[in-house]
Amino acid sequence: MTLPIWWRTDPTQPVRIGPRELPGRIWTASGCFAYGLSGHDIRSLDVGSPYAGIGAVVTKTVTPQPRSGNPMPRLVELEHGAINSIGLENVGHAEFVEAVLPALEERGVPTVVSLAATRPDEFGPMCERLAEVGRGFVHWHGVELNLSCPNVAEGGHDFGSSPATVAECVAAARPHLPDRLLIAKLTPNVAQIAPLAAAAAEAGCDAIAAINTVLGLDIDLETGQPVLPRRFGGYSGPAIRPIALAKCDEIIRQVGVPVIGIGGIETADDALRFFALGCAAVQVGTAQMRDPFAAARMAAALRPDAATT
Amino acid sequence: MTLPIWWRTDPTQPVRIGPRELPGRIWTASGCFAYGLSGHDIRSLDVGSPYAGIGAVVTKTVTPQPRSGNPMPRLVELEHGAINSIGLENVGHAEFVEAVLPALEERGVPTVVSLAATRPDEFGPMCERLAEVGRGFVHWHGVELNLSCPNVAEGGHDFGSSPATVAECVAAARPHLPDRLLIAKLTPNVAQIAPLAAAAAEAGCDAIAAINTVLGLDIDLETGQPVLPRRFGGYSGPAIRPIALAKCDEIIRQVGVPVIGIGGIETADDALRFFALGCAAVQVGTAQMRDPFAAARMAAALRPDAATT
Amino acid sequence: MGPVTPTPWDLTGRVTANEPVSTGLLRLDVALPRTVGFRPGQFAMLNLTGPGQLVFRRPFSIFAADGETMSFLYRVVGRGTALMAALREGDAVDCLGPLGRPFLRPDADTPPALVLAGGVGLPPLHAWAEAHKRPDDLICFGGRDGGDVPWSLLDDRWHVSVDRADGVPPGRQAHEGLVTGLATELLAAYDGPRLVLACGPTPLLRAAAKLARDRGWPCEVSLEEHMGCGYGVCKGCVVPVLSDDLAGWRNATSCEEGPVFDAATLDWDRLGASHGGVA
Amino acid sequence: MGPVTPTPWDLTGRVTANEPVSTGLLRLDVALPRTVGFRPGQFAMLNLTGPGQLVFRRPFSIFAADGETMSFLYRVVGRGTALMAALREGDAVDCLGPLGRPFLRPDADTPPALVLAGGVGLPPLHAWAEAHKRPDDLICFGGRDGGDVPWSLLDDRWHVSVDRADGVPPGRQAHEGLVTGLATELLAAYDGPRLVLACGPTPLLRAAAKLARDRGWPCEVSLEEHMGCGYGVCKGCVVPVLSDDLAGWRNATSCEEGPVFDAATLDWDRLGASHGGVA
Ligand SMILES: Cc1cc2nc3c(=O)[nH]c(=O)nc-3n(C[C@H](O)[C@H](O)[C@H](O)COP(=O)(O)OP(=O)(O)OC[C@H]3O[C@@H](n4cnc5c(N)ncnc54)[C@H](O)[C@@H]3O)c2cc1C
Ligand SMILES: Cc1cc2nc3c(=O)[nH]c(=O)nc-3n(C[C@H](O)[C@H](O)[C@H](O)COP(=O)(O)OP(=O)(O)OC[C@H]3O[C@@H](n4cnc5c(N)ncnc54)[C@H](O)[C@@H]3O)c2cc1C
Ligand SMILES: Cc1cc2nc3c(=O)[nH]c(=O)nc-3n(C[C@H](O)[C@H](O)[C@H](O)COP(=O)(O)O)c2cc1C
Ligand SMILES: Cc1cc2nc3c(=O)[nH]c(=O)nc-3n(C[C@H](O)[C@H](O)[C@H](O)COP(=O)(O)O)c2cc1C
Ligand code: FES
Ligand code: FES
Repeated sequence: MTLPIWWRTDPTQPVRIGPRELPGRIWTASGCFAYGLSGHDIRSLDVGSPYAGIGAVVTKTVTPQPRSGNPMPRLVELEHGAINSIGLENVGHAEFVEAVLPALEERGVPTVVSLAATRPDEFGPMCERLAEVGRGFVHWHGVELNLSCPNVAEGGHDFGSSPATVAECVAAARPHLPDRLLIAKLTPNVAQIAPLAAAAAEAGCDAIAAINTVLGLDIDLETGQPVLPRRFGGYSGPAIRPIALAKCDEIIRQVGVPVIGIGGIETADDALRFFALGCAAVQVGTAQMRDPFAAARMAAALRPDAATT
Repeated sequence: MTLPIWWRTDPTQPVRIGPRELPGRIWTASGCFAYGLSGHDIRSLDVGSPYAGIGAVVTKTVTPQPRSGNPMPRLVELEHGAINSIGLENVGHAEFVEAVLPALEERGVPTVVSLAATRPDEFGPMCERLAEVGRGFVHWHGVELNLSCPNVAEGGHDFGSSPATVAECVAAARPHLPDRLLIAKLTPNVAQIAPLAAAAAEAGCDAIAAINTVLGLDIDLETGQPVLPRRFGGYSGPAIRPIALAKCDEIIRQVGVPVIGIGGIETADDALRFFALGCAAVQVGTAQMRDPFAAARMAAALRPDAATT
Repeated sequence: MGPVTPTPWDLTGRVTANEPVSTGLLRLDVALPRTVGFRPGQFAMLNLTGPGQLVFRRPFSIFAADGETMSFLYRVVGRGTALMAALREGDAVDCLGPLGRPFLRPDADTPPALVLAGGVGLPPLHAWAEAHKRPDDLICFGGRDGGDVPWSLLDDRWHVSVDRADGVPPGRQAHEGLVTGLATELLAAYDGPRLVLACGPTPLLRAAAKLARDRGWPCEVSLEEHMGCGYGVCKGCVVPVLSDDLAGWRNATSCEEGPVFDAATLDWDRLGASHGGVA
Repeated sequence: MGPVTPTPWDLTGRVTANEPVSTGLLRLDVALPRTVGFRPGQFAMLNLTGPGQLVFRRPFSIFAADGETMSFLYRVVGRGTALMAALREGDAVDCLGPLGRPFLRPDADTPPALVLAGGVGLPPLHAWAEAHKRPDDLICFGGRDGGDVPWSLLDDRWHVSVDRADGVPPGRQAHEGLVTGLATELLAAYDGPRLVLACGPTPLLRAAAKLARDRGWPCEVSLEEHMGCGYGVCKGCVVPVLSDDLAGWRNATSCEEGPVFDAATLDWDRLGASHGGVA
C-alpha cells in the first residue's frame, strides 16, 4: 500500500481529544470488540496482538441493568454488510464497574466506556459511579454515550434523534466527568445530523462519534419473512461507508467539534477517507469481526514510515 | 432460478394501482432509463427488447425549466453502489410535453412522468398541462412527484422531508389528474418516513414510491477531496437495498397506501424481497445502467411459469 | 474445561488440496506458515475472500492438524462454501484458530464413549476418535446414502448408518436407518454407562441428549450456531444455557463457551424457540 | 452522421484469447453467439463480473469484429481492467455494442486523413485505418517507448513516435518525441488539407483540434468520458458542446452523441474546467 502524499500523521502517536491524551487514532467500535478483554491471546505473524497500536477500545454498550438482548438470529450477513439486532446484551453497569473496568485498567487497555439508558437522567448516576471506581485509572479515558441504538426502542427509532434529548443526556453525564473524555455517539437515521451534534457540543461533550448503524431490513427469500425476528436491525459494514462519510462531513463542516468517524471502515484506505474529512479518530466495527487484527493492521499500515519498514 | 413457494404472481400481468391498470409490476426508476425513448434498438437473444414485460417507465424527472445539471464528474462508481449528483438535467416541461410525451404514446411505452419543482405550487400547472396534452393517451398512466432529490437543494436536504410540504405538493397535483395515477416519491433521508407517506396519502396520492437515493459522500484517496464537486451525492445500488426495504416496510405497516419499492434491485431475487413486504410494484434504477435488460429479464424470470418455459 | 487450549493464531495459509471425499463432502488442506495445535471439537474461522466479498469468515471444525497442515471437511450449502469449493492449490486462505471449547478429553475415569456424528458433524468427532483410541468406544457415523459416506476416512472402528443403502461399497457395512437407531442397537449389544458425544443436525443432538439424560449419562454436543466473529466479541452466536440467575437461564456465546456444550446445561426448550422451533 | 449504424446487441460471449500485445497493452478476443457489426469509433460496454462486484460495465472501443469474434485492446488502470486481465479462455463476458457515434466514413470528397492515435487510443483508429485503406492518409501512433508499441498490429502505413526510443525492435522506425511532433514533420512533407482524426490522452486531442482549427481543417476526436450506462439513459457522461442556445453551450452525452465529436462543436474551455482543468 502506498500512502497518499497528503497523509503525514502517525495514527499510533498520542492524540489529544478534549481533556485526554489517547494513545492513538484507530479505535475499535462499541459492540464489535466486546469489553476489550477478548482476543488478547490471539497471535499473528505481522502484528503481535489485536490490541497493538490501538488508540482505544470502546466497550460494548453498558446499561443500568444487565440485558440478555434480543432473540436469535440477531446478526445476519448481507451482501455488502451485516444487519444486527443484538439488543444491547451486556453484564449491566454494576458488574461492569466492579469487574470489567478494573480488569481493563490492569491489562492496560485504553478504554472508552459506552453507556446507554432509556431515560437521559440515568446517565448521571452511571457516570458518577464510573468516575468513583475509575478515579486514578490511567487507561480509562472516558465515556461514549450511545444515543443511537435503533434496536431497543419500539419501531427502531430512538430518543437520540431529538437535539433537546441529546443535550439532556450530555448535560447529565458531563458534571461527573470533569477530566474524562465525553463523546456523544449519534444515529444516522435522521434528516440532519448537524443539529444533534451542535446540541451535544453545546451541552458540553468533547467529541461526536458518528455513525451508529443505519436502520435496515432484509428478507429471507425462502420464507418471505424478515431475517430478524424484530424485522428491523442495524445495518453496518462497507455498504454504509458513503453514508457515514456524508454524516461526518456534515458535522465537521457545520459544527466546531472533533468527530470520530465510524462506518464501514475495513481497510487503511477506508480510514484515510475519514481522516481526509478531518476526523480526529476512527472506529472499526464490523471489520473487527472478520479480522481481530483489523484495527491493529490499519494502525500499522497508516504509520508514515509503514512503506519503508 | 427457482421461485420461492410463496410467490404466485405474474409481474407481467396487468395490475391496478389507484385509478389505472398498468401492464406490469416491474418498472424502471426515474433517472435511470432516460425518457423511455432510449435503448429501443438494443437486442438480446433471451429477451427481445429492453422494454419487454415492463410495467412502466418512470421518466427522468422533468422540471418547469430546462436544466443542464451539475458539473462533471457527476456519477461515480463505488464499491457496492454508485453516487450521483446529476442535478436533474432535463429538457424542461414545455419540451417534454410537446415532444417527448407524444413520442412515448406513439411508441406505446407505458409511462409515468416524474416531476420536480422548487415550490409546491409549481406542480399544479405542470400537471394541468400534462393532462391537457395527454388527454386520451392510453400509455401515459400518471405522474410521480419527485419530492426527494437531494442533489438540488442547498446542503443536500430538500423540502420533501416535511409532511406539510409533501401534502401541499400532492394537493397541488391531484385536481388536475382525476383519472391518472399520482405517486409521491419520498426521500429516505429522514428519521421516519411513515409520517411523510401518511401526509401524502391523506392529501390524495394513490401510491408511495420509496426510496430515492441516500445522501452519501466518497473521497478520492489521491487528492483527499470528495469525488463529486458538490461533495454530497445520492447513493444508490445494491448497498442501499436493506435501507429501502426498511423504509418500505415502515410505510406498508404504518400507512394503508400502495407502495412501489425502489432501491438496489438488481436481480429477480431482490425484487421478490420487496414483493414479500407487500409492495405493489418495484422500480429498477442503477441496475438498469449495467444492463438495459435488467427490468425486462427480472419480469421474465418472475413469471410463475418461468422455470418451466 | 481441563488444561489450557492451544494458542489461537491468525495465519494466511495456502491451499494444498481441495477434493471430494464423498458425494457430499469435500476436504480442504491448508498449509500454514507455522504449526498450530488444536483439541478435537475446536474450530477455525476461515476467511475465504478478501474484503469486498464475504463480510464474515466462516466457522469450520478442525478435522486434523498435522504439522503445518490444517484440514477441514465441508459441504457446499451457500455463498461461502461455494467459494470454498472453487479454491485451487496455492490460493490463500486466512485461518483463525483453534477457537472454542473442545470435547472432553477422557481420563481413566471417563466411561467408554458413544460417538454420534451426523453428516458434516464428522470432523470434530473423527478428530476425537483419532486422538483417543480407546477400545471400548462405540463410534458411529450417519450419512444420507452409501455415496455420501467418506469410507476412506473411516477405519473399521466406525459403525455406519445410512438413510438409503444404495452406494455402499462392497466389503463395507451400513445399518439402514437413523444413526440413533444404530446407536440403540449397539447399546443393546454393549452394556454399561457411556459418555455420549454428538455433532450433526439438531434432531441428532436432541436425540443424543435425551438418550443420555434418560440414562443419567454425561453428554456433550457440538452446536452449529451462526457466527459473526468466532472469538467472542459480537454476541451474535449465543445459545441459552440454564443458570441459577433469577431468570433460570442466560446466554452463552457458542464460539467461546461452545461450540461443545454439556448437554445438561443447555436450555433445550428455549433453544428450540429461538431457533425457529427446530425440532 | 451518415448511414444508420449497426444494431447494438447485448450478448454473452466467451473469452477466446487475452494476451499482451505490448508491454502496456493487452488484447481481448471474445466469441459472441452471433455476428455483430460496428463502425470504427464505436465502443462496447463490457460486463466483467456478475452482480455483486462492479456496479457499472466498462466502455472499450471496438478494435475489430471479425465474424463472431469481437476484439479489444486495453490497458490495466483500475479495478475493472485488473479483473479483465485475469479473464481466462472460456470465461463469460457480457458485451453490449456497438454503441455510440463512429468516426466519419470518408467518401470521394473527403480529404486525406491525418490519424493521431495515442496509446490506448489506438483501437478505434486502427479499425478506421483497416476499414479505409486510402493511399494518401497519414497514420500515426504514439507510445511511451519501443516496448509499449504493439508492432505486430502496425503495418508499414503506420508512423510511430515514442517518448523514449529504447525497445524499438530492429527493422522498425520510431520518431523520438510526441506524436504531434511527428505529425508536424509529416505535414511538412505532405502538403494539402486533411481530415484530422484523433484518439488518446486529452493533451493529444487538444493539440489535434488546435492544429485543425488553425488550418481550417475538419477534425474529429474521440473522448473518453466516464460512463455509467453507455446507452444514453444516465446522463453521467456529458460533455459541453457549443450551441445556439441562450447559454451558448449544452450538454451532449458522450455515449450517444459521441464518443467521437466534431472538434469544432466541443466547448473546449468548459470541458477543461468541468474536468478538473485537464490541459
Ligand atoms: C463451530 C462450527 C463448526 C462447523 N464445522 C463445519 C464443518 O466442519 N464442516 C462444514 O461443512 N460446516 C461446518 N459448519 C457449518 C459452516 O460454518 C456453514 O456451513 C457455513 O458457514 C455456510 O456458509 P455459506 O456461506 O456457504 O452459507 P450461507 O448460508 O450463504 O451463509 C450465510 C451465513 O450463514 C452462516 N451459516 C450458514 N449455515 C450455517 C451453519 N450450518 N452453521 C453456522 N453458520 C451457518 C454463514 O456462516 C454465514 O454467516 C460449522 C459451523 C460451526 C458454527
Ligand atoms: C468510449 C470509450 C472507449 C474506450 N476505449 C478504451 C479502449 O479501447 N481501451 C482501453 O484500455 N480503455 C478504453 N477506455 C477507457 C476504459 O473504459 C477505462 O480504462 C476503464 O473503464 C477503466 O476501468 P477500471 O475499472 O480499470 O478503472 P477504475 O479507475 O477503477 O474505474 C472506476 C470508474 O471510472 C471509469 N473510468 C476509469 N478510467 C476511465 C477512462 N479513462 N475512461 C472512461 N472511464 C473511465 C470506469 O469505467 C469506472 O466507472 C475507453 C473509454 C471510453 C469512454
Ligand atoms: C454486532 C454489532 C453490535 C453493535 N453493538 C453496538 C453497541 O452496543 N453500542 C453502540 O454504540 N454501537 C454498536 N454497534 C454499532 C457499531 O459500533 C458501529 O457504530 C456500526 O456498526 C458502524 O460501523 P461499522 O460499519 O464499522 O460496523 C454494533 C454493531 C454491530 C455490527
Ligand atoms: C444516475 C441517477 C439519476 C437519477 N435521477 C433521478 C431523477 O431524476 N428523479 C428521481 O426521482 N430519482 C432519480 N434517481 C433515483 C432513482 O430513481 C432511485 O430512486 C434510486 O437510484 C434508488 O434505486 P436504485 O438503487 O435501484 O438505483 C436517480 C438515480 C441515479 C443513479
Ligand atoms: S461469533 Fe461473535 S461472539 Fe460468538
Ligand atoms: S453513459 Fe449513461 S448517458 Fe452516457
